[in-house]
Amino acid sequence: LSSDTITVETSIPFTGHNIDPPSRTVETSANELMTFFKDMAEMRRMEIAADSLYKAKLIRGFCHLYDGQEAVAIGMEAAITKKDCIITAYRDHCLFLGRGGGLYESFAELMGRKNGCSKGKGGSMHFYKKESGFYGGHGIVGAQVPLGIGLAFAQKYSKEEHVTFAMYGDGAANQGQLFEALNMAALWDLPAILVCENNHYGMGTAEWRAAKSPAYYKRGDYVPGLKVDGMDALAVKQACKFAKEHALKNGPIILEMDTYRYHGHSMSDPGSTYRTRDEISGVRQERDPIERIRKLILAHDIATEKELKDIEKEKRKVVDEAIAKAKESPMPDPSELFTNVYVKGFGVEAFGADRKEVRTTLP
Amino acid sequence: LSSDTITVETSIPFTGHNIDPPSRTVETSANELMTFFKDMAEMRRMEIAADSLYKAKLIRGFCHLYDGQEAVAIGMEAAITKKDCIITAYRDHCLFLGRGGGLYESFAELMGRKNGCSKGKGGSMHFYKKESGFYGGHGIVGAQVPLGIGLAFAQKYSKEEHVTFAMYGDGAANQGQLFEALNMAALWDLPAILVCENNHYGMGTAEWRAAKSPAYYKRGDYVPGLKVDGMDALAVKQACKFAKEHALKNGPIILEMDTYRYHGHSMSDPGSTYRTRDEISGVRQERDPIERIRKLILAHDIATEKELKDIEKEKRKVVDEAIAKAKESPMPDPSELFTNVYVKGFGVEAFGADRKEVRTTLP
Amino acid sequence: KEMTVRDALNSALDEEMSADPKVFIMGEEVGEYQGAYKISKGLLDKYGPERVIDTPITEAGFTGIGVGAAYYGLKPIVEFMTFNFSMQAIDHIINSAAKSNYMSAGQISVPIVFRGPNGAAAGVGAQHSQCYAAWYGACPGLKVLAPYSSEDARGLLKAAIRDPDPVVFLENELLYGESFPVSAESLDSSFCLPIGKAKIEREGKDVTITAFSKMVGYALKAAEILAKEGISAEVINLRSIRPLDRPAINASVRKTNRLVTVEEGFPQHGVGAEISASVVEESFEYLDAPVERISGADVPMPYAANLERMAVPQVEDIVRAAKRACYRAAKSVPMAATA
Amino acid sequence: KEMTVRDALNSALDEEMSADPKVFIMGEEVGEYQGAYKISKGLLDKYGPERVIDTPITEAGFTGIGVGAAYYGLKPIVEFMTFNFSMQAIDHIINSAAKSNYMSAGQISVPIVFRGPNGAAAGVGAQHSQCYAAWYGACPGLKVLAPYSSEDARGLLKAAIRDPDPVVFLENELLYGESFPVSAESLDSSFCLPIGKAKIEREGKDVTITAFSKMVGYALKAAEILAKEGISAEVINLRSIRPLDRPAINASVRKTNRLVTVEEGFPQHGVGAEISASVVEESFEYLDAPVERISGADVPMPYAANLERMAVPQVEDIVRAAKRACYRAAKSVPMAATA
Ligand SMILES: Cc1ncc(C[n+]2csc(CCOP(=O)(O)OP(=O)(O)O)c2C)c(N)n1
Ligand SMILES: Cc1ncc(C[n+]2csc(CCOP(=O)(O)OP(=O)(O)O)c2C)c(N)n1
Ligand SMILES: [Mg+2]
Ligand SMILES: [Mg+2]
Repeated sequence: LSSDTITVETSIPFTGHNIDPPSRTVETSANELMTFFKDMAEMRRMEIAADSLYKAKLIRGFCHLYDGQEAVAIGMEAAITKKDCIITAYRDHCLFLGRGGGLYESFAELMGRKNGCSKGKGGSMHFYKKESGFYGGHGIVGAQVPLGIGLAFAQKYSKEEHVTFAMYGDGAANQGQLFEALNMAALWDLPAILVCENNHYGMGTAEWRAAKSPAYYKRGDYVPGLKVDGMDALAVKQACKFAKEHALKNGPIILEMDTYRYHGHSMSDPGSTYRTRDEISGVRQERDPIERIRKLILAHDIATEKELKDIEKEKRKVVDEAIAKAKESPMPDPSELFTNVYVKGFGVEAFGADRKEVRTTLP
Repeated sequence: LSSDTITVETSIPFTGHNIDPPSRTVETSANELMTFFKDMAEMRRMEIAADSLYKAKLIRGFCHLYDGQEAVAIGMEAAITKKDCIITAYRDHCLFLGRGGGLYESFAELMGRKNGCSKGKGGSMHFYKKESGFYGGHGIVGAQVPLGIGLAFAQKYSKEEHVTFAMYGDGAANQGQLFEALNMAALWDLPAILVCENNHYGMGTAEWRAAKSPAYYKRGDYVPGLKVDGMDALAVKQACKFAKEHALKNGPIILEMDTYRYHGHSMSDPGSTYRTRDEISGVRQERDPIERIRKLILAHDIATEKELKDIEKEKRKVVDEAIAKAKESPMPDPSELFTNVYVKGFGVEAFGADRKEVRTTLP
Repeated sequence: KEMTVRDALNSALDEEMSADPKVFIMGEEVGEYQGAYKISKGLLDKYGPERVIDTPITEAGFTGIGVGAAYYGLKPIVEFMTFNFSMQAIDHIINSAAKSNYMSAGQISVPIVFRGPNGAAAGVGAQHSQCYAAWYGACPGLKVLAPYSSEDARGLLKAAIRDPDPVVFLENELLYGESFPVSAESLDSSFCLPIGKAKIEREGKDVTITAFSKMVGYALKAAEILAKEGISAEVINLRSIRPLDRPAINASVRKTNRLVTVEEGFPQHGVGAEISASVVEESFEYLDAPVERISGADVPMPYAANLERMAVPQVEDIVRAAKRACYRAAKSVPMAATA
Repeated sequence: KEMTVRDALNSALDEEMSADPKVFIMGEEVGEYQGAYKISKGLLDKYGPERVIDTPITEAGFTGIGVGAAYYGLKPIVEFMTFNFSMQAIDHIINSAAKSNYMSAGQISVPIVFRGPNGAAAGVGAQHSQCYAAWYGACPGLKVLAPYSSEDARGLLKAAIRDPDPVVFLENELLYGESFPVSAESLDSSFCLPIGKAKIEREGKDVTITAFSKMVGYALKAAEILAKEGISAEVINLRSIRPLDRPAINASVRKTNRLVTVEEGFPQHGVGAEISASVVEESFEYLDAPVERISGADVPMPYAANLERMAVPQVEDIVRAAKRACYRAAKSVPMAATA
């Protein structure tokens, strides 16, 4: 495969707020497009499989799927390095994959097994991969934004030329802590990029019912923003590259990614009471992020339809294999109940539900 | 005194954000100007006296004085009725007076006496006068803004044509809960007027050190705003009248009142380490809200210098009398320790510090 | 007749909204979505968007708005999707709601209900599983209720809405779908349960077990098992965490001379600690054995099913503790089983 | 040599910032204003605005930023002007800081200190007087420290900053200006006190008094008065609320057979409740009298001086409770005074 430059126009122009938007012309390559396709296919397949595992009761509790939004994860990764940080909310599986996380450890975590990326202790909402700059996986709406700005603070404090991408939903975009943290990011010129993944619903609430101004790229007011087609991985890449440069020089910027989640909010939400089936299928047909890349690959004769289908089959296989292997992973050892409460437990006693029966010395 | 219309220009024009500002031409009358003068003189005197009482250790804890900002309270009251609500932070003495609260009950409260407006249980930061629409007196920075928007919610819910003025400082203006509540106020068209009393410092922090964008009248983003000379009671009146009309028809609006506090933040702050003495005396000489009204009165031959001085003397006297009387007010009865914890205490037992010694049945 | 806790709560909301136009409900997804857990189902249709208000995901903001509306004299019901999210708004619950009547010497009362599921659900991990009973129960000015059965749910929620003070109403997601028998009386729209009173769910003479919310069911199961082994356990459903019904608890312990406290929350400074201390204060001489505390394990909630099970009390924990309380004591217990 | 608590805290901050470039301090007025209570005096000059950071009045935001910086590996010290304001940020303290190491199975540690004055000051009313020891102390994942003396302040703060876990550090405004004798050893920059260990401030044999923060001073005064009446009180300065030094407390009670707990916070679900329950669990047979709890009154803090005095423990409350514990018991007490 070639790394020669291919030049592509983004689906639509960027819209800027307090900033001149970058050009619609994006550089890519056969190599990159194929990687996008493979990675997104894997993500898509992973989420479909998680859906089945949930229905088979192998995944418990909350489980929020990312299918439909893959281009955001993919395009962002194409623009940055693993020294840049990413932090997100509970819809975190694919961002973990994007950072180099594996399918096996993902499924093991989803099923609460010992070999999960959080040893089964975190679950669906709490994936992390610190060594490649992924800081979770957070369950409280909005909280990850100040946390991400804190990562950016630390990057600047450490005099590193890296940035942090703090991801949040359209629902989270109304959270006050976001405005508080953004003010500080702007005051202190922190290299923070706020990425609003606008999938147009916060649970069952359409954006306009939750926000007087659903123009999220403008909600930073005095902070510049950019509206991006979040279904177009190349547009996302372009925007993230632009934003990273901006953030290192000038401090925070908001990227609103116009995207869509195909699944319901979480597994308990059929996702069909507050939006029409037509709306969903319309997006699938016209804006699907994988299909867009497929078309580009075909248009540029990089691969054949058959080859792409084979890749998808292959991804189905690796996902199934990962699941099979994850199912073999044992439950965490009962002693893990008391590990990681502290880094340094000072050997004090900790108690189980019946303290006269279960007590242990904290490591 | 005459109630005939006098027409005056405000000191400077209003600046609007997402709204056409009202005219600089304000209607007033001899009557009103004299009332402004008297009321502000009383407020000023009250705060000076509180300063002395604090130094004499008759007032304890936190005590935040309002001198310098009187025009905001006065101008606002001139534009609204007691069916409109006001809620503010801890700097609340003069707003209480403005709502018809008395000097005696104020000083009694400041000294923690039984006849205080909160029976001595609230203290300086917790004055209320519900029957004329004053809802306190709140100690947590920012909290009063959602609370005030809640009052506006209740007014609209009750189908009353009244509005709420929620007052907050430039420091508080960065609080996230303000943005959260403002979004809801805008979504639901609540008759809420956010009044930012910008005295340019939040404790020892100059506005620009706390806010990337200290243009507080613009901070509502999609909510209109107006910048007002908060040292000009007539400008404040004009703005509040305008805002009330707007809020009843169109929902929330922000008024930024450019004002100044002469005292330190609270009695423990000399108020001179983070700003120059020149700055303070400059404001006193050029923008003092009482002096402005004095000049207007003299210019329109409504009263003589001597008459105004006599009023000030008189105010000094009524303040001193109120203090003398308040000093006679006894401490609250010890039984008050346990009253008002609940409206309905169900006769359950409540405990003092030593529960075997002090326990009582809650009313 | 049987009724689920969900229907009990829903009917209580419906009746109180119908009885008093000042009552309204606000929170995330309470309207068009019919409630994240369907507790407010049908209310939007019946009472309209002025009284059933979908909010953005901004707990600090809408809780403050609710409290402000209560200052004015309305009777808001603020739903937290779960009580974990109430931490974003806790300053308003404590400083704006609980303390206002006191600070204003009675001028500003705050008739508001904060409600939603509290504590552990299933498989939702550390950030979504905390029990707030002890925290809120610590604060004077608040009343804190925790229903177990459908009658509790109806009677306590209706009482909470009518109460002139701020009430924190702690539900349990795992109970929503459970059915309980309900009396005819409890279905009457005038039905209310008294705030501050515990209920003896099962009488017994050998050991007292206190519990609230879901743990009442566990305590009752434990009592059944204990009965088979000849131990007669008295199960107290606290219903009210604050005011805590110390008289009822002490009366029971003075009869049984033994006490096991059960709760799902963290152990330290928990409801069990308070009950233990209160009983020691009032009924020390009556205690024939140390008070036994059963509680959540002293760890954040793990996701894995096996660890999660260990992190919350199980029926066997209660049985074991009750036996310990009985066997250790001087009083003879009819039947001996190996602990 | 003597040192005020203020200087002790200030020197601890200074030394740890000088020793580790990853340590920084942020909060309202910590820089140019030199700290609302001057605890950070001189640090801005010495370490510059990159490491001494004045924040806007946005606790949720800056606490989240601090926690995020700790995720990355920095060692932030977040000052709350008072802990009352930490309620605006409590979700970050609990959900973002305390639980992350657990949820990530050790990947995301959170070496951060949250500090500031806690509990009642003088005349500041209901919203500015709450004690958060019991709340934070309930949460696994947090460590919670409460110094009394200048040595405590230095040794515990330095330990907290060096600790790899999130520490809630509860100071007391009324102690800032108090002077205490300090040993040469405690002035060394290597000085640290162990987290999780209580200190016997005064040995005694008739009754154990536990206290923390300002109340340790009251307990010591009470012990002096009691000594004059022939009662030998052992005073335990808890120092650490979580981990709570149950072994030290139990050892003392096993010696004295009597216990009085003292705290300024609200009584229900308080530190005293936990200590009472823990002692009942571990040392029931050793108790010769019911545990006595002295605490803040069960009311919001009133402003009026006379009511305020009644709302917090006084030395005479402790003396009275200790006497009750002693006279009521079987063990004979040398001297009898009328209670
Ligand atoms: C503070 C808080 N409130 C409520 C919730 C429950 N909740 C979880 S996700 C969610 C919707 C969030 O929507 P959005 O921010 O648009 O993100 P999306 O799920 O669409 O990715 C809600 C209400 C929560 N986790 N935290
Ligand atoms: C949440 C919170 N944080 C901190 C404080 C301490 N505090 C009280 S007033 C104040 C400054 C507020 O400044 P501003 O909003 O400008 O109002 P002003 O005092 O100037 O009227 C601070 C930091 C508080 N009361 N509440
Ligand atoms: Mg969304
Ligand atoms: Mg100010």
